[in-house]
Amino acid sequence: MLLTIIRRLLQTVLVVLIMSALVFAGLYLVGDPVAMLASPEATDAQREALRRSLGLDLPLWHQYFIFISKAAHLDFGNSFLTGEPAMQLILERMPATLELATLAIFASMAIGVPLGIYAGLKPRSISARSIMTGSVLGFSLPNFWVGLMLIMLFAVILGWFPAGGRGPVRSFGPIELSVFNWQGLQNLILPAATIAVAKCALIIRVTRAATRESLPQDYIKYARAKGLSNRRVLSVHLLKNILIPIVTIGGLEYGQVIAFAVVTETVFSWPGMGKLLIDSIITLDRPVVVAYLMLTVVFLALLNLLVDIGYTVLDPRVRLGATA
Amino acid sequence: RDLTIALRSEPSSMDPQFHSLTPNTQMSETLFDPLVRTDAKAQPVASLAESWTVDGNVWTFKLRPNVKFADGSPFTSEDVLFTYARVPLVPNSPSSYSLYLSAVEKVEAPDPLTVKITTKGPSPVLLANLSMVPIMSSKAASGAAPEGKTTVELNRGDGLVGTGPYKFVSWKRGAEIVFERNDLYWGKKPEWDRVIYRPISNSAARVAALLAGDVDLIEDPPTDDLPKLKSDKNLHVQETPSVRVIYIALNQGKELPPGMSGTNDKNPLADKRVREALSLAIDRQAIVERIMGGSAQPAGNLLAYPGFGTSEALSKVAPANPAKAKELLTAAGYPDGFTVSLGSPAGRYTNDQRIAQAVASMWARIGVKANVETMAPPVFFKKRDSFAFSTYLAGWAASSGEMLNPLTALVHTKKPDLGLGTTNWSKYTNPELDKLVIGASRTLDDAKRSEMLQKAGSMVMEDYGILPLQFEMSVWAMKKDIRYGGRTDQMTLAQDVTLAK
Amino acid sequence: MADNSSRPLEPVGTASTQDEAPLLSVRGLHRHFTQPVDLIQRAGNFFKGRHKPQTLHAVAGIDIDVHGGEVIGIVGESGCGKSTLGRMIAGILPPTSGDIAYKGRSVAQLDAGARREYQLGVQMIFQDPFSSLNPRMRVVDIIGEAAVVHRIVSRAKMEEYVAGLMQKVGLDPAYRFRYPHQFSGGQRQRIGVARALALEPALIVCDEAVAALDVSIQAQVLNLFIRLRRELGLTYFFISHNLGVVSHIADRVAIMYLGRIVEIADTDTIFSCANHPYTQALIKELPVLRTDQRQFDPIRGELPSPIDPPPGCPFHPRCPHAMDRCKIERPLLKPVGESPREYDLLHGRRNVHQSACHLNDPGPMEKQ
Amino acid sequence: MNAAYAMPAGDLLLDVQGLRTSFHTREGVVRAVDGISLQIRQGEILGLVGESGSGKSITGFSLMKLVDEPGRTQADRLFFNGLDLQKLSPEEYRQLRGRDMAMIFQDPSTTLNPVLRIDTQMIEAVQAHNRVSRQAARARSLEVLKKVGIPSPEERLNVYPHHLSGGMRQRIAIAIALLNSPKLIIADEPTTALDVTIQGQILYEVQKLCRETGTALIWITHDLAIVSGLADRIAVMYAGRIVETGTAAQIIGAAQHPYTHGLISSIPSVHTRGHDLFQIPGSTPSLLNLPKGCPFRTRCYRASGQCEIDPVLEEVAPGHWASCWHKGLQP
Amino acid sequence: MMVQQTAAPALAAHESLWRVFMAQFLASKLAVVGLVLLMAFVLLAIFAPWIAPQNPFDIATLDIMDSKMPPGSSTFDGSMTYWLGTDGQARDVFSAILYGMRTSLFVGLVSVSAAFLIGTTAGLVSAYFGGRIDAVLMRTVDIQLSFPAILVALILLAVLGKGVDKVIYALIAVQWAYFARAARAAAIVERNKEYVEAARCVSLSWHRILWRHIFPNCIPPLMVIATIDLAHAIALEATLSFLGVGVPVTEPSLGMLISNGFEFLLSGNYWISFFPGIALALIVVAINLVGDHLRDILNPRNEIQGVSL
Ligand SMILES: Nc1ncnc2c1ncn2[C@@H]1O[C@H](COP(=O)(O)OP(=O)(O)OP(=O)(O)O)[C@@H](O)[C@H]1O
Ligand SMILES: Nc1ncnc2c1ncn2[C@@H]1O[C@H](COP(=O)(O)OP(=O)(O)OP(=O)(O)O)[C@@H](O)[C@H]1O
Ligand SMILES: [Mg+2]
Ligand SMILES: [Mg+2]
Repeated sequence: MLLTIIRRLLQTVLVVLIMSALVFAGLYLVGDPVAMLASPEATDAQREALRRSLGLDLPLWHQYFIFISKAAHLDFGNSFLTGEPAMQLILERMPATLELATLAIFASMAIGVPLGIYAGLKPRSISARSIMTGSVLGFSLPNFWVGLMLIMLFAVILGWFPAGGRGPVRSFGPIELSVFNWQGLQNLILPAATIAVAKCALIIRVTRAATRESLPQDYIKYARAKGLSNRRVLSVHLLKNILIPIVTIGGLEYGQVIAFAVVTETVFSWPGMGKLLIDSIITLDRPVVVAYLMLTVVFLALLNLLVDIGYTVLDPRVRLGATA
Repeated sequence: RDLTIALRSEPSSMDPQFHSLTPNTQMSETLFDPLVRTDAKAQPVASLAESWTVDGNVWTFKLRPNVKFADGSPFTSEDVLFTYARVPLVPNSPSSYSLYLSAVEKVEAPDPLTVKITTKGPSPVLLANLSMVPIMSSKAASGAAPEGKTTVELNRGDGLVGTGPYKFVSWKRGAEIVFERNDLYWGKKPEWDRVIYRPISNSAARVAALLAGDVDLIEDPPTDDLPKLKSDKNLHVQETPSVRVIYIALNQGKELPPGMSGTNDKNPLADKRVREALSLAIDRQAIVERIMGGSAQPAGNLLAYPGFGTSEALSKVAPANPAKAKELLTAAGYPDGFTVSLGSPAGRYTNDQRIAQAVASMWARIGVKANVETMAPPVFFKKRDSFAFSTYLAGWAASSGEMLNPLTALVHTKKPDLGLGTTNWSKYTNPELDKLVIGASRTLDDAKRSEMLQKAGSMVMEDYGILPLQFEMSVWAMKKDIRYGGRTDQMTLAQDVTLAK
Repeated sequence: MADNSSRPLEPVGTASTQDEAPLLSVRGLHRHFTQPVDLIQRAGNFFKGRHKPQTLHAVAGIDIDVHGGEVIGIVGESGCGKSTLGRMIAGILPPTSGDIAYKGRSVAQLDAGARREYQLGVQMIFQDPFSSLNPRMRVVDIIGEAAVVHRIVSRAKMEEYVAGLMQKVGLDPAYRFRYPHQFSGGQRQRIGVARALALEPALIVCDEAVAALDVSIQAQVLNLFIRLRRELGLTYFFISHNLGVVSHIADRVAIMYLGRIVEIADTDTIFSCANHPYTQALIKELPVLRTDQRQFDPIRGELPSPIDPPPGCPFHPRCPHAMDRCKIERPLLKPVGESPREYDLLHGRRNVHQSACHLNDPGPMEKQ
Repeated sequence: MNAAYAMPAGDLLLDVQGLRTSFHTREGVVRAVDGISLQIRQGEILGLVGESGSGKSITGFSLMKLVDEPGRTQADRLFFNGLDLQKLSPEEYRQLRGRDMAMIFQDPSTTLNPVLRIDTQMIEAVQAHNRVSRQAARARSLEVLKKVGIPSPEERLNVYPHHLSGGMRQRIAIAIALLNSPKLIIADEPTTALDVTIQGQILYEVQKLCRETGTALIWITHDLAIVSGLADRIAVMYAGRIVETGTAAQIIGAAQHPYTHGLISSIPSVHTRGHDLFQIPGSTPSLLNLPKGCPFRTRCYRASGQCEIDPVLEEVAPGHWASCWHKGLQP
Repeated sequence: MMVQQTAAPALAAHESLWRVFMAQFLASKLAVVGLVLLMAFVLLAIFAPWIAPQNPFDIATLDIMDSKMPPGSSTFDGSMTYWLGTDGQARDVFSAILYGMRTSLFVGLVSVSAAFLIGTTAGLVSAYFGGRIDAVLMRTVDIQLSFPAILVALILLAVLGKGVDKVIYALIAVQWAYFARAARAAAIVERNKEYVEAARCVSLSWHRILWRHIFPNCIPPLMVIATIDLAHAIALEATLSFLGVGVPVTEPSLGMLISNGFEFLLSGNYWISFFPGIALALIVVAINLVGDHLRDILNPRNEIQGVSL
């Protein structure tokens, strides 16, 4: 167990190294940050000075080397654009993204799992078919479109929810959350719904597939043969088995939402990490992009690990690290 | 009552000396005052300096007495010295304020209410430049670092003390910036108890927020929504001509520019007739009407009349004339036209991609096939700066509000080491024009300077060295009980927002 | 001699001569499966020496000779290494150590041509008639592909060739364009047989080849095996956990327990005078038709884990005759009983009855 | 007809007549069980033998009312322990399952829920039928585990199924079946997936338990050899019908139906060595298009034109019934 | 000697997998509707130049004065009617949808096929050989998956320049990893089946085993992913366009039409994004209906029952 965790961490470090190198090279190819930052009226000397002060005058490999050696001391550099420590900028915005993603995933689980089980139990019924067709739509319509439609309908036409932004928050130490007050929650609902629409569709499909897979299994029939009530068969024997794929998918999707909620956050002006990422990419704010992706990789790796641990809890047959 | 403003883009910093950028400047202009400020028409007016005199290279400013910083400490010439001294010390400033003080040789404070500035040479734009550098409190902004309070500290509000109408309360990045009324303000009491800025970069979302009543005022609604917003009884739309010009630059270099073909290896853009033809082919009025929703003016110059140094003659734009354009092309030896590339950033200027496409379709009428290449701004600028387009669309804001600025940056022969022609990526060069521009920049006499600038302006336009398309209007939309007069520099200043009578 | 007449199965074409070398000869064959220890685990060992590589001795030292034309039955409980042995012989799985010699030459040192001869000469028939046929290939391709690839027939002649094979195994050649799912279990098993025969093998390893079939179909397939053997002079390495099936088809039977052969002898010998307690138990357990109620009296305990086999005789925890010595010392496979039987002398075979049990050694009492 | 050979009712635990289960599929109606009749007394062991697909499992599931979706079951008479099963509500049937009538499945590696611990699976079986505390249910589980000869049962309770060997799992399944002291256990090929020695152990336990507790047992298998030593009576199934039934001795010693002959003589053993095995030609017919009349007629060595008429079960000896026009001992 | 055999009578003679497959496919009305719809869209897209009244990609034919015309209005000179209106660039929305569909479907199909090819190869090789190769390939996949699509697209588009082909490269780069994972998972299952062992036993070469034996059996799950991914690719391309890194503005895809059109939604010019939106939704639903049913009939559980389903 411990070894697995260590192994994963080492792998993650390797991935982080490769990835940051790729991002360095990639952003270098995209454009020149100085051209984006400096005033168009700036003289060459001023540009040069800026370039030097940001360390952009060095060869790329040298810049990377400096970055890595600093990163080893957890200094990920300062944002080109704001001069603030890049990691801090990201962490500041993390709670917003986290609460958005968490709410969205929970909502999609809460709606998707029962619907999926239902659709799996009665695959031929009209309602099950409509659930599945509906999920097709939710699953494959572009996220930005769904978001914009929700805004149109619920914010502009009906005026039930605010059109964007985060609204008032409540502080818990350094972490600020908006779920805990009504107004904040109102702000959260539309963006969370946008994400949930897509994820819910996915959960429905996974749940349905897992249910259909599990139902004909002997252990379900055997549970009935023991004289268990239908409720117990479904809520214990079936559910515990289908939870395995659901948790896997749910966990991975959760990671994806957290890491790349770019579109939703843009549409709803949600002050989360995704919006920061896209803004930083546009302005070629390399320290922020790199720090962000490093954080994401580590985060996804941790989440994977958690999912795997969850796996061992849910499925006793699986041993952590059994498959290297 | 509170005022909520939806910003088009979030400031990168609260440090008034970190990043010279409109979103930043409009914040610092609300928290701080400069010695001299520019009014809505870009004319210098008194601010912390009550009056000033100029004697050759020496400027003497009389400071306003009894002015207090928001923390209660008095404002003196000491603060001016501190502020100007801090400018070059700010590290990693992406766009340094030293630009505005580059003409300044030294700053002295003979007494607490007098500041004496010596410039390196005659500097007609000094006042405009000084308006960009607001005065910080030497007491509050001193600190351990060489520059005193660091940018990071200022971003948190630490040392962020000014004499302006509002004072800083909080800033949650990406979410909101909150200011509240500065009761110690020396000028007219501002209207709002608190001002809340919300950055909403997606323009549709901004409109939606206004329609949903989440915000009181939005910057820059999309032009397509203007008709609807204007007809909405609950809203008021303010359109103000801006100092920004959208133009097309033509690569006039000797060798064949990239993306060009069908020209026998010559560069037709080096031929004035061709340039004129291209200009004549463009129906600026149609662009203004159909793409800009009417909130722009066709441009025949680099700055809208009656800006300083603009000539009335150029305020009228010749109507599109494809027939004549075709003739000119034929005369120049290109009866069948040729192919060029037309670069454009995507989303940097209002409707930039759409304008580029419209221009391309207009050129197509006279046989010039333009391949529109739009791309994300960083990519666009990188390519532009390596002369990767034969023509490109871009915009320029004359921040000082006078012709000298666009002339220096856009059409003066490229001499980046001197800060001349920094954005002249068209290889246009005209020694006479260069002489005029340099001359004007050294002339203090306004009348004479204006004349020189007008002449220079006409020279470029007659050369078709650059093709201005339109002057953007700055647009604000707000709830109907609110008024904002608008500014040519496109800034949204909360202190100037009032309740409708 | 009268005894011999009841052996109609003696191969026709391959009467073995006195000095003929075994077709296949296996010496000291081992196969371990190891969970490899990676760098990090090794680093972990540095602090806590826990992570030894877990080694599973699936086959732990087997010597056996297979003579041309005979049927060797391999019997043992699940997990005792039968399939692993069969796969090594068929060349699918490389041995960890030990040597396999084909026609007198060690397989490890064969040149390319001889290696091919070995690889084609030893074929395998698998247990599961469902998963052993590629569901997305037509029967004609399943059977004929390898023959074409190995240039035994030209592509043009393949169909004809396959039709012949199908006929041989009792399938209607008209079905050759069908897919496996269109056949019943017994028919599929015949397809598997035809696939093996396509390469004209000398030795066929049958790994539980009839275990998945119904009794009636099993009888059909067993009959087919016997017929093919007679017609083609095949040699079978017949793996099964069903002693009944083995006793029906095999000339010689080897009983495996935890990766080793514990007893090997002629089929009749095994059934008439089994020596090893495990063999005796197996024979006793063998369900046979009877008209009376039977009192079941099984051997206790389960097959120990091959990862952690018991010391000494691996069977001792379940053996009713276990002695102290069995817990310490592993008995070796030794000849038992009287001198080799008449028949063996006649044929020069060394297939004497061997067994690995301490009970066969003269006990301490006798020694004194 | 059916009633004609019905044994005197009285101590009959299970009395089934004309049980039919069919699946309505797109291709047609699959009559998996086509009118079979069974009678079992208390403590009796019945061996149900037949080829794969002959409907043995479906018979078992039909009795448990566990037939899957498109399947439909009906019977002329379906009495268990004096109850008319066809009149029971679903809830009453649920009560019956696992309490009076238990089932053991073929493959122990798939019947126990892999993600639940053994104790959970045992306790829920107790609690589904008795209002007892967890402790009591657990104690009961422990007791039964001991009874089926599981070493260190306390530990086994706390593990997951995959920690146990196949034989051990099957014993757990037997223990679960015994938890509520049922009157009838239906064992659907419970030893097919196991090794000979382990099979021997299971058979030993089952035989012992049936004798001790007087539980009746239906032992489903395709291996005549197994039931020959275990069962009191044997029923041979073919294509959804019972073609021959009688005491074990009658079936093994004096089989009358050609199919039974085939089954018996196709078993390989050391005695058949050197001979071709007797083989029933062809393969099991699809239930979708059975031949008219006797379903076995296309594979039968005695078939004649008469066989196109459905044969009926006839008593050839006391308690020994066969359905064939050409019944008789194997030559 | 008994040789005569009766085949299981349920099996009609010479029934090929393909026929069985088609029979099963046609059994679902919904899937057939999806397929018909999809074919219709594909045909419309292919023949767009002949059907569309205007070539919206040809900038010379656009007259800015005709922009934002509501559905049913005619050109300035009355020569043509804009049945679905025009967009902000004066493109006929109907023509733009046809051409946009062409772009979207092309981008989707090409990128998914290429990603399928690359990913599947990687996955199969990874599964078959295991060990180092597997580790390296799968770590590459991990890295790929922790990159946001938008960043990949931006970098690629920056390096390569803008263009439909560049968007395709970007989409391939984003998608191949999913196929690699899925192919590997499927191939590992298949690799352990006996028929692979049987193929090894008859000494077939590894690439033959990989491609002729294992690969065809991995197709069903991959097909399902491919159909879902096709819808996904189209949506992703739309998103890229929304973020400003998609196809060139002069050759708009459906996604770009929608995202451009949204600017007009609030101002009441609904048709600019509404009709392309409907078209996109229909395509996506059609693809998914087909994909869903494919998933059902390609399910290995049904496979065993073969024809009997
Ligand atoms: N590839 C493998 N990796 C690890 N262990 C293996 C592998 N193949 C077989 N084993 C182990 O080797 C032992 C012997 O396996 P083998 O398949 O030879 O047994 P068997 O006698 O054929 O059993 P069965 O009757 O169940 O087929 C078993 O414990 C098995 O788990
Ligand atoms: N859900 C179903 N739909 C259609 N036919 C079914 C279904 N379940 C079972 N059958 C059919 O019912 C028949 C009897 O099946 P059953 O499982 O009882 O056979 P069995 O005698 O138990 O065979 P085995 O020895 O293989 O377990 C088979 O032909 C099978 O195809
Ligand atoms: Mg095996
Ligand atoms: Mg069964």
